[in-house]
Order: sequence, then C-alpha cells, then structure tokens
Amino acid sequence: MKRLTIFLTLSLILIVLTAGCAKGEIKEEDDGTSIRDTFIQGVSGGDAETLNWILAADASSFGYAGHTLDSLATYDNQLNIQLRCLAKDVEVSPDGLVYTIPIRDDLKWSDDSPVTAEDYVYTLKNLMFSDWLNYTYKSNWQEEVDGKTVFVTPEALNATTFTITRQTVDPEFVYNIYDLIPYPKYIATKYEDDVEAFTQAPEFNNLTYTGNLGPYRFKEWARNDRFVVERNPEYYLGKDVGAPYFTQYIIKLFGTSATRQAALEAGDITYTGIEPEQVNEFRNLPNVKVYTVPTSGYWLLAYNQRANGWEGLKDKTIRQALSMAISKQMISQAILLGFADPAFSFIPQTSPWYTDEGLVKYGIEPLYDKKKAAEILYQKGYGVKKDDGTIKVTNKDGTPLHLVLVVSTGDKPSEDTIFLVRKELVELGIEVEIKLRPWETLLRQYVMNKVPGTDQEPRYNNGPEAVSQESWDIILMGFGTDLLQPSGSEVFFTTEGGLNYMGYSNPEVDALFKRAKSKEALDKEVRQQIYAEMSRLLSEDQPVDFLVFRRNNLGFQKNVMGIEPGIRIFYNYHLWYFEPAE
Amino acid sequence: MTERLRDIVRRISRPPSNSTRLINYYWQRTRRNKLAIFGLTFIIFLVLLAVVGPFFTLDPTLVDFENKNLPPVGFTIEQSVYNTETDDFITTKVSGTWNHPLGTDSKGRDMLAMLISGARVSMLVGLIATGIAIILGTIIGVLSAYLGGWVDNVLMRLTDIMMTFPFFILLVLIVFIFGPSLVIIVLAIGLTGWTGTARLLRSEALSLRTREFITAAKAMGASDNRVIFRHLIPNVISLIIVIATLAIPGVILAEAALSFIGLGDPTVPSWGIILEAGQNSLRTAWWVAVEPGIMIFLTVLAFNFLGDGLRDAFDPKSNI
Amino acid sequence: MDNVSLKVSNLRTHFLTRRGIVKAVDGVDFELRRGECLCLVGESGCGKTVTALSILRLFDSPPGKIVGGQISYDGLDLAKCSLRQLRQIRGKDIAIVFQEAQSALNPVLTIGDQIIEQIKLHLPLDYSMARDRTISLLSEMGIPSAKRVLSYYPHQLSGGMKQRVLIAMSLSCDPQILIADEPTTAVDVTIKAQILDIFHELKASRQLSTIFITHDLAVVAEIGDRAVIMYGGKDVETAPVSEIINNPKHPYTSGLIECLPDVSKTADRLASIPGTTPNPIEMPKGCAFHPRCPKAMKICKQQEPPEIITSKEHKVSCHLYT
Amino acid sequence: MGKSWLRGYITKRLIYAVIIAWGILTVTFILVRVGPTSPADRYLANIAAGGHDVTQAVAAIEARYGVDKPILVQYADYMGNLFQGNWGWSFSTSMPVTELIKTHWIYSFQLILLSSLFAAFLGILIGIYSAVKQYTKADYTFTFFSFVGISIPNFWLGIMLILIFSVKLGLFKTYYDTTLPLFSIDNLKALVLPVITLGTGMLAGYVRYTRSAMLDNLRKAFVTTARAKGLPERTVIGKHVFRNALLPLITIIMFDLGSIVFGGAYLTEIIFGIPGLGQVSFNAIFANDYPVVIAVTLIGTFIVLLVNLITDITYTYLDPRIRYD
Repeated sequence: MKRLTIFLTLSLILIVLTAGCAKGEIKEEDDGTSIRDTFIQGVSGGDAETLNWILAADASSFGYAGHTLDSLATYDNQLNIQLRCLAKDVEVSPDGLVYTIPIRDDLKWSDDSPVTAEDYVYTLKNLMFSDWLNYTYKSNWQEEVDGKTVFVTPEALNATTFTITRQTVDPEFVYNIYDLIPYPKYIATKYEDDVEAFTQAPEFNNLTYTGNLGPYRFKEWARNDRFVVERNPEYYLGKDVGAPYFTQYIIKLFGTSATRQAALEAGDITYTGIEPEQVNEFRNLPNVKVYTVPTSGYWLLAYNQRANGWEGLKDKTIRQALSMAISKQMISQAILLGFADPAFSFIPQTSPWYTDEGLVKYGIEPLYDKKKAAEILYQKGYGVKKDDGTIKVTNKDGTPLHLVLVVSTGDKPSEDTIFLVRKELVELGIEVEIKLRPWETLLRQYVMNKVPGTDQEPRYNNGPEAVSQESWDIILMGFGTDLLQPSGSEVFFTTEGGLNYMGYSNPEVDALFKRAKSKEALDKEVRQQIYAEMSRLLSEDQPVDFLVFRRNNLGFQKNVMGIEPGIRIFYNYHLWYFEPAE
Repeated sequence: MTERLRDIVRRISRPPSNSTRLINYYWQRTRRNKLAIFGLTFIIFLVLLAVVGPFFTLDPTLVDFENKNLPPVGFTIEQSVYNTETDDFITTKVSGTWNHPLGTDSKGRDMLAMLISGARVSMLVGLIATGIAIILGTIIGVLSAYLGGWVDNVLMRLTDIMMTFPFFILLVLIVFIFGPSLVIIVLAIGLTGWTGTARLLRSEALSLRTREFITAAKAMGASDNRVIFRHLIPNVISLIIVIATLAIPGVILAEAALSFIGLGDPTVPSWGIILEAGQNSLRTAWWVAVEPGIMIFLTVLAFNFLGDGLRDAFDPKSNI
Repeated sequence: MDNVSLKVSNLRTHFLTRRGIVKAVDGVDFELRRGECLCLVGESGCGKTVTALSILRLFDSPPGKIVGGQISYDGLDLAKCSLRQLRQIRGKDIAIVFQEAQSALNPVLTIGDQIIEQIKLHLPLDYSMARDRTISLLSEMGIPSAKRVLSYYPHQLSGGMKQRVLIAMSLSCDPQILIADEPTTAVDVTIKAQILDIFHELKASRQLSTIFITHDLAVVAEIGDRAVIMYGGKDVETAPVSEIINNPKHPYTSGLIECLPDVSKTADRLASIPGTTPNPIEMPKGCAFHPRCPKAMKICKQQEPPEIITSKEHKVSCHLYT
Repeated sequence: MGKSWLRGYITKRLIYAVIIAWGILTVTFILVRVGPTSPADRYLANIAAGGHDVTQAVAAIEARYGVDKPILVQYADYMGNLFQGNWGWSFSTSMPVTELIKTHWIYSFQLILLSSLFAAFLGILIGIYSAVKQYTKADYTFTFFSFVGISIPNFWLGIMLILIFSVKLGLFKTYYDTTLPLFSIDNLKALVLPVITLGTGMLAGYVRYTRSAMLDNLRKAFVTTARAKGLPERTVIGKHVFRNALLPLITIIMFDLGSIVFGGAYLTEIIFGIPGLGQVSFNAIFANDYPVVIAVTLIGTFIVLLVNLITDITYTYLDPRIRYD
C-alpha cells in the first residue's frame, strides 16, 4: 500500500514495523544461549484497533500484525530491496504492464498447509477488491482506464507464482506489490460476503493463522495495555540462524510520553521514542543508546489558493515572498532543537530520487530575507513605504493585511511552529490570527471543501470552485513522502489530486506527475529527471512552504545488539539480540 | 461536590433574617478562622492579579524563541541544540533573568504573564461554571419545593437521572462531542453540576416554607414570585455562598483534569492548559508544569479554606 | 467519719473558654452521708450539675479542669487520682443518672447492649448472667416485658421508659452512691411522680447514698434528707430539708421558697427572684447574689461572705449573720 | 426487630433503578449520535492520503459501525440486542463489548478497592485522633495536611510520585505491570503509587469528615453516660462515638466508590498505565466507539445506583431509627 500517510502525532512515536532480514548477516552464536529475554517497546498515543489488519485504517494495527506476518519484500537503510516472502524479485514485463510474482515455496499457514499464489490472488480479488469488505486502501490497486476506475487483474499461474496485469503503466506500482500480505483463503472463504462475521472472525482477530510467516506469533493482546508476540521457532527466515533471538516482543502502552520515557530511563522497557528536549539527557544515560534517524515526514504551510483565502496567495511571487520571510533554520533550531533538516520540496534527501540541483531554497540564507520579501510584496501593491524607508505590508487598499493561520491541536511542536510563523509574518507588518483546532474540526471545517450553494458532499478537493466552510489563509500540517515512490504525492500537488485542498494548479506539475507514471519513466534515468524537474518546479512555485523534514530519536537499552541505525532501522529487527550479561 | 453538600446540609441552619448586622456577625465569626482569612486574602489577591495584573506584565501571547525555556530567577539549566552535521550538541548554560522572573515556556512566553492571564481564565471558568450550576440548582430546587406536585416530581426525577449519570464521563462526552472550546467546557460543567445544589435547596426551601414568616408573607397576599425571591432565596443565601465557595475549586480541578486529558481549550491558556503543555517537558523545563500546578493547588486550597471557614461561621452549632 | 460516704471540700472546677475563665464551681463543700439523699439545689447555671460531673470528672476536658479542692471517697481523692482508678469507681461505686434520658442513651445501640456492657465491665459475670441481671433490673424499675426491651433501641421507648432504663443502668452494679442529675426535669408530671416513686423505693430497699440535683424545692421536700443550696458556683446554705423549708437563712433560699407555688395560698401569680443569674465569667464582686438580694448591704458588694455555722446541721454563707 | 419491609423496598428501588438506567441509556444514545463526530473521523486523513473518495469510504465505515441507519432504527436494534444480552461489538478494540469489560474491570476494581481501604482506614484513624485531640498541634497539622490533600490535583501528584519514587529512587516500576498475578506481593507493590495517587484526595476528605462527624458526637450526652459507666476511653470513642459518626462517613465513602470509577481513577489509570475501565471508557469516547460508550455509562450508572441502595440498606442496620416505608 502507499505509505502516504499524513502523520498524526502518534505516528511520530509509533514506528510502523515491517520485519526483514539481510542475507549473509548471520550472527555467529550458539543459538541456545542467544535466545533470551523480552524486548519491550514503549508507545504512547493509543492502541491498535484490530489485528484483522485488512479492516484497519490506523498505523498501529498494521504495526501489530506486522510482527506475525511478513510482506513480500522490504527495504534496508539504503532502500535496497530485501526479499521476504518473495523467492525472487518481481519481474516486470518490458511494456511495464505485467508483473510476475514468485513467492517462496516454504511458507506455511498454521494448519501446515502451504501459502500459495492462490491465497494472494484471493486476498486481492475477493477481499481487497470486493464491495462487501470496503477495503480502505483499494485505490492502490485501481487505475484509470478510459475515464473509468478499474481494478488491476491478479491471476495465479501455479502454486508459487502469480501475475498482476495492468492496463496502464505505473513504474511505481511494484511497491504496492512488495507490501502485499495474504489472508488464508481456506479460512476467509467462511466469512465471505458477511462483513460482520468477517470483522468478528476469531482466527483473524487472534492471528491464529500466521504459521511461519513472521518472526513472532501472536500471544496476547490486552487492550490499552500491551500487545505480546512470542518467538516463532518456525520463522522461515530464522530457521537457519535461530532467529529471532527475543523470547517475546511486547508493545507496551503508556498514558503519557513522560512516563514512557521514564520507563526507559528506569530500565523497565527496552525501546521507545525520545522527545527532542530529552535527547541530550538520554544520550548521557549510562544504560541508554539514542539513535537519531531521518524521517520522510515534513511540515508544510499550505497556502490557500481558493476563493476564501487571501487573494495574494494565488500569485506565486507573493507565496515566494512569504516563504522568504519564514526561517526554516529557526524552526529547526528553536522548536525541534536541531532534529530537523530544511525542506525545499517534498522529496527528502534520504530518497534515491532527491536532487539538490536547481532547488530554489526559500527560507534559508540567502533566500531568507524579510526586507526582500517586503520589497516584493510592496512592488506587487501589497504595502506602504514608511518615512524611514521600511515597508509595511498591507492590503492593496492600504488596510492592514490580516491572515488566518490554522493548526491542529495536540502536537506541541507544531503549535510552537505556528507561533514562530506568526512572529515572522508580524515582523512584515501582517496581522496574524492563529486558530488552534482539534484535528477532526480542522479537517471538516478548514480542509474539506465544496462548491458553495451546491449540495455536494464535502471532499478534500472538490474542484477549483470549491471552498471550505471556514476561511483560512495558511494551514500548518505534516505530510509524508514515500521515499521510493514519491509520485504518490500527486494527491497533494496535481490539480485533481485528492488531497489538494489548497487549490493549487499548475499544468506543468500535472504533466510531470503524469509522466512519472508513464512508460518512459520505466527508465530510471528518465524518472530521476522527472523528479528533479518536479522538485525544482515545486520549490519555485511554492504551492506550500515546505518547512522541515524531522528527525526521530529512538532510545534503546544499550545491551540491544545488531541495530543498524538508519531510516529503516527496524528492517532487520528479527536479528537483534541482547548482549549476554557478563 | 455532592458529598460536601450533604455534609453542609447536615450542619447549616441559620437565623431567618439577613440584615447587615447579620453579615457583620458572620464576618466576625469567619474572621476568627485564620485559614479562612488566608484563603480569602489569597483569593482577593488573585482576583486583583487577574484584573489589573495584565497591565503590569509582559504580553502573555508574545513569543520569543530566542528566550525559550528560560528558568525562573535563581536557576540555571543547560540547553542543548543538536547539530545534524556533527551529530553532537551545542550546549549553553541559561540562567533566569528578572525580565522573566518565573521563566518562559517553550515558545519563550513569559510565565508570570501567562500565569496571570491564566488566573483570569481559571477564575472565570470557576466562577461562571459555578454560577451557572448554582443558579440552575437554586431555581430548580426552589421551584421544586415551592410548587410541589408534578413539577416537583418531574424536576426531582431529572435530578435523579443527572445525579446518577457518571459525572466525568458525561463531562468528557459533551466536551468531546461538541469540541473543546471554553464556552462548551464552562457550559458542560455548569449544566452537569447543578444537581447537588438543587437537592439541597429543595430540602432547605421545604423546611423554610413551613416557617411562620413565609406563611405570614403569603397571608399578607404576597405573590409566589415575591415569596420566592424576597423571602425564600435570601434565607438560603448563606447556604448558597458556602456551596459556591466549595464548588469553585472543584470546577477549577475539573477544567485542569479536562486539559490534562487533552480536552482543554488550547486557544485560551488556562492553568490547566499551561500545565498540560509543560508536563511532557517536566525533566527539562520543570517550571512550565510546576508553576501552574502550584497555582491550581494554592487556589483550590484557598477556596477550600474559605469555604470551610464560611461553613463554620454559618453553622450556629460551631463554637467559634 | 464512718458514716460519711463522700466528702467534697472547696471544690473548684473552671472552664477555660475563648471569652474567659468560667468559674462554674468555685469553692463547694458538702458531705454525703451513708444512706441519705442529699439534694443540690439551685437555678440553672449555678454549678450544681458541674459539681455532680466533677465528682466523677465527667465534664469535657479541655476546657474544664478541677483547679482545686478535694473529693474524698473511700480514702481516695477523686479530684486527683488517676483516670484508671477513677474508671473503676465510675459506674461501679458511684453511678450517675442524667437528666435527659432522650440524649443520654446511645441511639444506635440496643438497651440490652448498653446495660450489659456496664455489668460485664465491673462484675465477674458472663453474658447470660449479665443479661438475666439486666432483665430483673428492668423489671424492678417497672418496665413491662423487660426481656423484649433488651433488643429495643432507645427511640422505640417512651421518655419515662428511657428514664427508667437509665436508672436501671446506673443501679446495675450496685453502686454505693447514686448521683441523679435532674432526673425529673425533662419529663411530664405523671412520669415525674413515677420516677420519684422509684427513688422512694430505692431508698427503702437499698442502702444507697444519693445526690439528687434539682432546681425544684418541691421535689427536695419530697425526697431529700438534707439540701445544699448553690448559687454562682458556691454552696450558700446547707441544712436538713426541713430546716431549709421552714427556716431558710440565706436570702436566696428564702427567695427560692417564695417561688414555690403553694396550693394553700391563692396567689395571683408565681413569685420569682428578680434579676438574672450572674455572668459566670464576671461574677459580681463580694457576694455573688448581692445584685439580686433584697437585703444587700454595703459589705456584700465588697467582701465575700464567710461560712457561718448557725446550728449543728446548718451552715450559711451570708453577711447577714456575721 | 424484623426487616420484612426491606424486601419490598429493595424491589421498588430496583425497578426505579432500571427506569433511571433506561433514561440514561437513551440520553447517552442520543448524545453520541446527534453530535457532529463520527467513527470515521480518525480515518479521514488516511483515506484521503490514499487518494480515495472520502464520502464513499466514510459511508463504508459508518455502515460497518451501523450508524448509517436512521437513529430510531439504530435505537430499536440496540435495545433489541441488549435484551438478548448482546452489548455489541467494540470497533476500536475489535472485541465484544462484554469481553472488553470482563477483561478490564478487575484492574479498576482492585485499584479502587485498595485506594478506598487505604483512604478509609487511615482517614478514619487520623480523623478520630484529630477529633479527640481537637485544637492541639497534632490536630492543626492533620487539618492543614488534609486541606492540602483535598486541594492537590491527583494527576499532578501521580506524575510527581513517578518522578521521585520510580525514576529518581528506582523503588517502583514506572508502570503498572498487568502480568503480575492478582494476589501477590508484587502486585500490591505495583499498586502502591497508584493507590497513593488516587487515595490521597479521598484520605484527606475522610480525615475532614471523620473529624467533624466525631466532633458532632463527642459532646453528646450519651458519651458522658458511657464514660460514667467507667468504660475505658477506647471503648467510649471506638464504640459509642464512632458508631454514631459512622453514618455520615458511610455516605461519603460510598458516594466516592460510586463516582470515582470514571473520575479520579481514570486519571490515575492513565498516569500509571493501568488498563482499567476508566481507560476503556474514555478511549471509547475518543474513538467514537458507541457501543462501549453506552455500556460503560450504563455500568457507571448501575454502580452508582447499587452503591446508593447498599448505602441505604446499610443505614437501616447502622441507624435503627431509619425506616424507608
């Protein structure tokens, strides 16, 4: 599935885990002694909803189930593909339409029956594509053909091979395939067509079917308390090396991040996320090791280019001027205490598709320049020159310019950021009103829009005429980019994009996103060029002010061995082990 | 607050008159309780602070990221910023300054100014919500007692239902459903907190109703309204004062508890909101959470002291 | 002095209050002889109840305190002995009957419980024996179906019954001395007569020394052997009852007697002593009674009157007789 | 004496309880459904991020929750299921509501039970002592600290306790460990800080109430009677005075029991990570998990009603003067 999740506060803490293993990284150990103890991960922010993951819409649920079920493939810190349930890498036909997927022949369900290609095809066809189940992410498997939305065509060739056939080319579609996890056909058929029975199916809610598909097996899920999985001795990747090396893996829930971090300090848990303020302190603790890793999540200021925003925002020069007045350095230093890198487009430096060349870097020196920003606004008619030569930004008629900044509540750093942004804009002479709204309210009243006077259902993008219920000028939000398939960001930046609530429209950008999903983009060089051009264009156009990519801090007990710090730090977690006590 | 009220009804009964001499008499009685006087002094101080304080402090909304997380005067802490290039920290020692005697928060806002404007919010929440609850409770209780019959029946069954409703669940439910704005919070507390007062005033009014002076007033042809407002209410006023004084700290705590679980109004920094924002950085910037915590604690303490003193003063049995 | 059962000399019990020291009892002397009924008489606030409570130190302390004097009983000074010793005397040797039976009984304990508790405390009896004893005591007090009453709570009994229960309770351990604190005040006339009958019977049947506290001289005349008249925390006159009635020496005693409604005379109104009882915090200087005394002299305002023994059995404190 | 009238009284009260509970159920039902929130709320972002049609997906989720039907139909369905003992399916935790409550009530129960015992026992002892020693230094000290205890926000106290005793001193685990056997010393130890957190406010309250209730009775005539019997002071205070002071105390203790489950206990549960009913109910509110919200509200209601009934019946045994017919 596309990992294009807007990130909520909790996803800053919760790391979605996808189990993985690197071949040839076998640890030299006598396995009898190396399997020991319990790994406890501390999280705060909420429990998962269901282990019946196909029904889930929250990150925690996928994370929980992921301990017992491997996807087809995952990636390491360098974003190289790491095969999981795949026997070989997916083979794409030269025309880019047919994907041949060979799976391992030693995968087993809990009743010892083999996991076959048919299970995957069934999962796609009968579950994900079905009407009765309403799979939330079904559009991952849809394409536009002649103006109609149709599903791709999966087909089992033999017990260990299936194909998926598309009618249009999408070079990045393969990443959806890598994330695929099967449901056991022999159980699922019992509940077919009955969503209530499927929802309440004991096998799916207790993960009793997972066989040797994951490093751990489900043991217990005490709601609001902990999720416990125990070592799966039959794990297909671990058989040879005796992995995994933890007897149990526990996800323990905490009510507050303060108690969660206290638990790590006290040695009660093995791993948890550390807030920026605490990092230095935790780095100096004798028992804790803190890894600082980049993320693909970024903050942005969305400029309202719809009818109910300040009219100046429709002009890219004005947007550039505003972005020029807001210091990314300051946000990084003052609010995230340095745990951030300035963002200029939606593609982070850690992505293989990142190109520095040509990026217009607003918001850092030399393009962090309030004077110049004011000058630009003045030249566009938005400002008056005072006697001392300084410029006060105003509306065109000389009245004070009043902007409404909106941010969702609950995440303190982003609340702090909006105050910093206000400070920057106030220094230009702009009046700024901050509106703090609960997440749901923000979405319903500010983000969702519809054409006034119609009885349209509000959507995130109901076309260029649509406006939100409440008027706004700038919204601070967090977005995420899939490092491997940035083209998913089209929902934000194309005219028709499903999440383009700011009403941005640039035919050039639309064309580039289209090209990224065309046959020519099958050539990686070409795709690289497309993304470079896209980044450059967006960094110049400023549909939103890209602020910073955040860095996360992960605190581990020092005796956890085998960690490879990096953006995908958990990819080989089944090979981690505790250093033997001396 | 109901358990308190039951205690009060057990203990309070008062002479049926409300002359200034009586006020004076009660004042004399209250004055003897040192804790009550401390409470009263603190509350007056707080009200003054809330009313005029903002004219003397910095703008509580003024952010200043250069001076964020400054400790209070007399304290020195280390602040460190991560350097992505070197994977190391640049650490600076920061000391409190008299510009920000109580330090600053993570946005560099002056804690003193925030606490004072927070006092305004918290006191307003306490007073208005209590006011709503008391007025509603008084009206319902007195009407119920005075009109009797089916009105009494309906109102008392409603009171029963409201009393049985798990209070905090109801509060959280309302605030969650209708959104955490200060108006909703105040209304929710006010509209759910009247039951005890209603019960109490009903029984008080019932016992008063049969007293001679009410009968006399009725005999002289006073209208129902007149009897209720000129005779009944003044006679239960001391009871109301005590209930209110003891209810306010409950409201302040309820608001703080709502803030603690993320249902405070983030746009209006009450003490609860400041505390909630600070509690996660307790280890690095303890004062942001400790200071509002102390303010809440002292205020609640002051109201409890005063309420207790008033209760004793109004209690003819107590020997003070 | 074998025939004296209790001797109170110069007893002074003060209460420390916020407004000042209340000298509730301020120098009281009397002796209780074996088998007699001694009445302590005075208006309310004269200190007679506090005197009675002081004997067993039952006043609230703080604020009350015996600041001087002696209470000799059986070789012990009850004013100074340890609480432990006193507790063995309370209820066992000296028992007390309070005026308001309504509040003197614990509302949440059964009658049986409250009496048996005392018997078991002082006498070497087991539960069933104590119970039998209680039943016979209650019957003796004229309580019908005494056995059932054992499981009753006080609120299920009438006022007279409660008073009887209290008397039964006080007699449960065969005390030497019974102190009755206005047992007839809070009850109506018929019950008053019944209770007085009980006291008459007790006097006849038991060798009991009784201190009977009352403000009612009629009652004194009926059951008392000797009487101590108290005013302002002091004993002002002590004499046999007949002497008191027929030959009162102290103007206050005379006043009290004049107040008695005399059925033989047809008076338009009941006489009463003019004035009010003195403020216990600021007692008048000199004789405490002088502001109300019809025969007050100059000296009365300046000096406390000495105790004058007018005859063998008659003492009075008044300047008239110096 | 016989208490034969009690049975009729209890029956009457139970019928009344059912009516009240039905009233509250209906109010809650309407409240959660007329509000602007929807169980689909927290999926909104994810759905949109996936590039899906929000309207269609929201409708699908609401259909899964059964909130797409007219409210009267939902109400009828719900009541029908309820009469068959089916409390519904909790979507936010993926288990039947009854299961959910069955697995979590014990954590709340032990916390509240221990806190109440702790608070009542200590509170009553200190209160009695304070009353007997009225106006002494000890009395003033206890009175002052009881005010402090009443006024301190308990969530705040909990955080402080963890910081001091778990983090700095390392005496206790920073969170409550649910794997400990229920009846074990370790479990008791794990509950020490939560019990102090939840119990302090109650304790302080009980000190105040015990003191004032004792003082109300200490000066009564029957106390002097008891002393006049020669009873030792311990019996006088402990039996005669305390039995009378107990009545108002029982009211308050029982009231706390009824109201604390979804109040103070919840905040304590959050801080110490105790997965009790408080957490269950508030998580359900935040997740718009209606079946759970209604169920816990009903449970709260029944606890209050039951506690009231028990209190009233206890009264008749503690105070023989009370009759309810």
